[in-house]
Amino acid sequence: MSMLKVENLGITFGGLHAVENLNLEIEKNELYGLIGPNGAGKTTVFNMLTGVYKPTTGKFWLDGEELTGRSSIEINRKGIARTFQNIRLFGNMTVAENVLVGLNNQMRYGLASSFLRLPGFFKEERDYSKRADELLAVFDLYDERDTLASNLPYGKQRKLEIARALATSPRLLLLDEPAAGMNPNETAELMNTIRFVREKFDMTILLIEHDMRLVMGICERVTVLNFGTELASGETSKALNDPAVVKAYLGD
Amino acid sequence: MQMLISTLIDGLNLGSVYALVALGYSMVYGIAKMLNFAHGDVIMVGIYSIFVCLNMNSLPVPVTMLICVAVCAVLGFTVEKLAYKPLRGSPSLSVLITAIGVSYLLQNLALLFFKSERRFLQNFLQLGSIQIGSFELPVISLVIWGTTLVIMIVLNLLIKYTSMGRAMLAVSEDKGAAQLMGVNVNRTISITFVIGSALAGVAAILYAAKYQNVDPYTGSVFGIKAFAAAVFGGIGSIPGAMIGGLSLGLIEALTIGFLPESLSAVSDGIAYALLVLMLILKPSGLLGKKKVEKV
Amino acid sequence: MKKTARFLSLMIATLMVVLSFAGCGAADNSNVFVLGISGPMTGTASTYGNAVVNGAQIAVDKINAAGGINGYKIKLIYQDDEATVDKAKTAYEKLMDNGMQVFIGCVTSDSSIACNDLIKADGILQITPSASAIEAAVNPNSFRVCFTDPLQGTKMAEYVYNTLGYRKAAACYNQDDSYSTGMYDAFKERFTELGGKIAVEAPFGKDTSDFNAQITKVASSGADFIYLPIYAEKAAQILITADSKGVKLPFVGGDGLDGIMNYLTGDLGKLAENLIFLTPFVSTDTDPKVQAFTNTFIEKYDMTPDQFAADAYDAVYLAKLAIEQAGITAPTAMDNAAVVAAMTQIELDGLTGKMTFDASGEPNKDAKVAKIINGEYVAQ
Amino acid sequence: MKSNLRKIFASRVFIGGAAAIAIWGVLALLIAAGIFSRSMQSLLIQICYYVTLALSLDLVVGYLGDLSLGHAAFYAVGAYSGCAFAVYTNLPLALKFIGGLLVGGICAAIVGFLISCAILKLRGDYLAIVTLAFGEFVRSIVKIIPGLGGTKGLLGIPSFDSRVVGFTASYIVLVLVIVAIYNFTHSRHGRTVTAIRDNAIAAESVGINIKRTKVLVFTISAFIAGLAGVVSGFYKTSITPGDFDYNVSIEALVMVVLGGMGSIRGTVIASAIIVLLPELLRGMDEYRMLIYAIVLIAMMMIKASPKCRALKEKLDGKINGFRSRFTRKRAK
Repeated sequence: MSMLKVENLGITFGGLHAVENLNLEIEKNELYGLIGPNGAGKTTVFNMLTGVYKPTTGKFWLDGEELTGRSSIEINRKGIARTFQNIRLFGNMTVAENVLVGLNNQMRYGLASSFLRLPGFFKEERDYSKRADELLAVFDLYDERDTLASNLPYGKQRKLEIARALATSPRLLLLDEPAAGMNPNETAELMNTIRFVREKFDMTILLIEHDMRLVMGICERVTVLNFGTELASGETSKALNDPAVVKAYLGD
Repeated sequence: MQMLISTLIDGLNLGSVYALVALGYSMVYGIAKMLNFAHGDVIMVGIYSIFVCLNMNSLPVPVTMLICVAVCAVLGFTVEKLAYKPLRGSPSLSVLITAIGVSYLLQNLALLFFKSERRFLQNFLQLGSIQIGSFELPVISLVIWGTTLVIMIVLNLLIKYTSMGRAMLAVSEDKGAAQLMGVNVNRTISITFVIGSALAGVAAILYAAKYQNVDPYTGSVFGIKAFAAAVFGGIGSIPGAMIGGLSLGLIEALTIGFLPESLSAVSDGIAYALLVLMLILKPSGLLGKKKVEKV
Repeated sequence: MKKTARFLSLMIATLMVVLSFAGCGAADNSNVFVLGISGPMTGTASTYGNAVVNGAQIAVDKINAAGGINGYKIKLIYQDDEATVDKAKTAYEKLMDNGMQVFIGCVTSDSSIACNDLIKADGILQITPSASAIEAAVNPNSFRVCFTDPLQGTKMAEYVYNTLGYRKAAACYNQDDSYSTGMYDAFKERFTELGGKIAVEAPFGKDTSDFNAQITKVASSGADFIYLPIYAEKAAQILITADSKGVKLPFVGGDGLDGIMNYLTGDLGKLAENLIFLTPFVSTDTDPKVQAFTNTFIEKYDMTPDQFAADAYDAVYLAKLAIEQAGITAPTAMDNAAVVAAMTQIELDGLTGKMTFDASGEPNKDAKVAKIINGEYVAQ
Repeated sequence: MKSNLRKIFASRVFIGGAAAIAIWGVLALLIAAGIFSRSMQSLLIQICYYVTLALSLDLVVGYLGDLSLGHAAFYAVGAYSGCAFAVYTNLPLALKFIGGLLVGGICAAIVGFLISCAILKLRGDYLAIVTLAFGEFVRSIVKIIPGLGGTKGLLGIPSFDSRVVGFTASYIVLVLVIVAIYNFTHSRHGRTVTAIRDNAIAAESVGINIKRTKVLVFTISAFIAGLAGVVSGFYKTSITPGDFDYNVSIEALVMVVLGGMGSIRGTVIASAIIVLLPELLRGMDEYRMLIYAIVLIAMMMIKASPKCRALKEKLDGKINGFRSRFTRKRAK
């Protein structure tokens, strides 16, 4: 059974079909790419998969459990985490706190413990800040753990977003243009990080990307979208050489 | 029956003033996407300017009216330049707090200059009233009616058929995109404030003619209710402001006229209760558009 | 953290100590009798506070010019209470810090009520010029110059029923103001007791700026007259509205209407014609005391004095009489109990009439009814 | 490591506690010895409840990032319900005070809970205007509830005879509130609140329930505002609907904004300054309100100007350097 199954997913905004009839099957531990020109509806797909938008048609399942139309919160708890195209960090909180927010739903101590600093508070805070530190170390952010997130350089902000998403212990990670705004060096480093994340956390990753080098470098399979419909899908090199795809990218 | 009709007329008259003030709120909110808390206080300053002009005696009434509109427009322009413009792009919380600060500033400046006593103005328009059947209808009410309607139509035309109006629409949809399309966003917002404040000036003239009094809090008290009316009708919508204003006027008049006396103590809270209810049930108001946040 | 905490506590402590010493730096008051006023000097109600200070100042100047009390001058100090309860308590404490011996205040009822406990504990003589709620002068050491709200309502009900012969009343009152509701409740009770009828009530609130619906309600009720137990500024708005709607019923009110001519200036003055109200003070009274006071006031402050100023003037004179009656020879020999006791033994022929006091603290004086004729107050 | 951590927290608690007791000791001594003038003594109590009120607003404005212009409503509900309890029950004074605090806090919290449930969908401007309207509405409703004294207000509220006791009681409430807010904001619950303020969409994407958190913050904030109301009532001995108008909400907002929004320390200092302002600016009473207005505008300008932002970051850097020295110890 595939990890994520998407069937006939579609959404309309005011009569306009933003995404139509999308089908996807992503296997466990796979690195899957969702690519396409600007305005092809890639981020809209992410928004549907994370419950920000409710799809008008179609359904999707995670490990066989249908999640169509659930709220963002529920979907996250079921195991889908994401990053954003325009970075959305908690800018006035420290790097460590950003990750701790991601860990929040695993923490158990109640309001009374918060207010009265009962023993549970100390135990959990200690355990989870250790886990946060471990996660940060993976992304090479440990030294900045007490920096305000908004003060991080751009590349590190992207990494922090991934770390925060991972902190929610997802099964499926959605990365929205992780390499946007990065120079080639940073992109190469990012590729390594993504691969490493997949190995270390046994993660399934679906990513949106413009940078073809990155896509070709790490994605096993891709789906190409144009004007909300699927142009091609399959193994990366094959799909990218599909005539329809070439036409869409290069024009006639 | 007679009383019901009289009360309805009272309500519509009051409502038309609310509508006029609400138009100003709604227009600025619709385009600049900010709640100009100080709109009511600009009106208050306008009324004081009429008060000062009237006390100088020698000025002809039309000049007084022009001065009032000019004072308001300049004030609106200045406030926008000095207080709101530096905050473009700041979180809405900051902008809102600044607007409250400006409102408070104008009130307290007025308090310093004119003291807290209510000042009464001479009946400078001398319009009198006309007799319709057994009802006496002040002519000023008809003038307010007419003005509100005319302003509403002119604003609609302005926005639909002039390049400035289209620029305003573009800015209201998406500031960044408008900028990219070559619209001067800052200038457009400034113009919006000038027009909005000139509207406040017109409202000031009509308020002064109808009620003949002003104190430093006139603007904020009346302004908050008018704002409630604008929200009720759907802020950002010009016909919404009209409908909201008239509804609020009618509801207030009917409450005063027909609510049992034991409940009269809450009549002042009616506008507020209505506003709370409306926003809870239909957050975008009667004719408002729903805002979708982009992800 | 440690450093900051230490620094912070140090800073706060220093600040407070400095402030407290600043507070202690009161002047040497051994050669003057200190009278204190607390009232709103800023904010919405500042008119009343300033009128009281101005009126009292004229009395103090006059007394000092004539040699003071037993040869000692009076010093007038005042504090702003913004007509809010917590500030009123601080203002009173501040006056006590500065050596106040007789309290001329508070100007407004709510503030005065909030200070009741403190005033009782201090035992000093309180003469409030204008706090008219019953509860504002309940302490044994509290006295007031003005009438209470209910008393005014009752007196007006009697005057209207007996003298003017009206039988059906309509009332416009301010439901946010206990002065207004207090007066109206008593009026209603007495008027119906006498056999009159309340045709309609049209209350409004502090945020009301449009009175059309109220006037419509009143006009269609068939009432003989409209009772306005409210302050002049709201009354002026109501008169303008009534005029624009062609309502010609007679208007009758309480002492709050005094001063309406300050609002209705120029052509607007004709709207107040035939207005009847109860007032302890008529600035155009031919009494030479009143004339002298009015002239000085206009000269000094460029406005006509209202009853607040006159009440304050009388309060200062009452304090002087009480101190003299109690045989206090010097400010340092001040004896609060004796001065308070002396209040029931004195009689003042003041701007607001001849008055004496009993232990209740309420003045025994006649209410005057005034009518505005040709823009002048005429005593009825 | 465990004992190390305990020690650090213990020492922080120790420092805080010691500072709180020391400040109390000094102030109480100064009051008892009569060194503080009477007006200063009364101002101290006012500082206690104004700080409490401002802190409650800071939770909503500073931490949650929503503007409430109707905090006077919660303040009023707390004051009226708590003081009515004290007036209409026959208990020893201490129990009246404690019971009043509980009743006032809980009633305010219930109102805060209900109103926040109702206005969940609203954000920004709309939220501000609804809270404002709600505040005015509560003020007019209070007038018609029997037993609360109508326009004249609720009179005869018991009060502490001794100034030292009165101050101490108000001070204890304040310290407890500060501790509670500090603990809350430095817990996982507090983190979710600031996360929502910084980026609501991202917060939702990591599974944070925005609605529930908002209701929680409003409820806690209303509870604390209610406590402030009760303390104020016990000091004032009479409360009227007029004590709870729009201006009170604005005054609290000025305190929060001047304190830097989202800073307990800042709010405490700013509130104390605002209460003492008439003392600090003797003879400038007329300009006080003007100063409030200028504070609001200026603080927002400073926040928005790049130069000042740079300065703030530099300062934050210093504080963080300090903090990391502290936390590195923890990581060992």
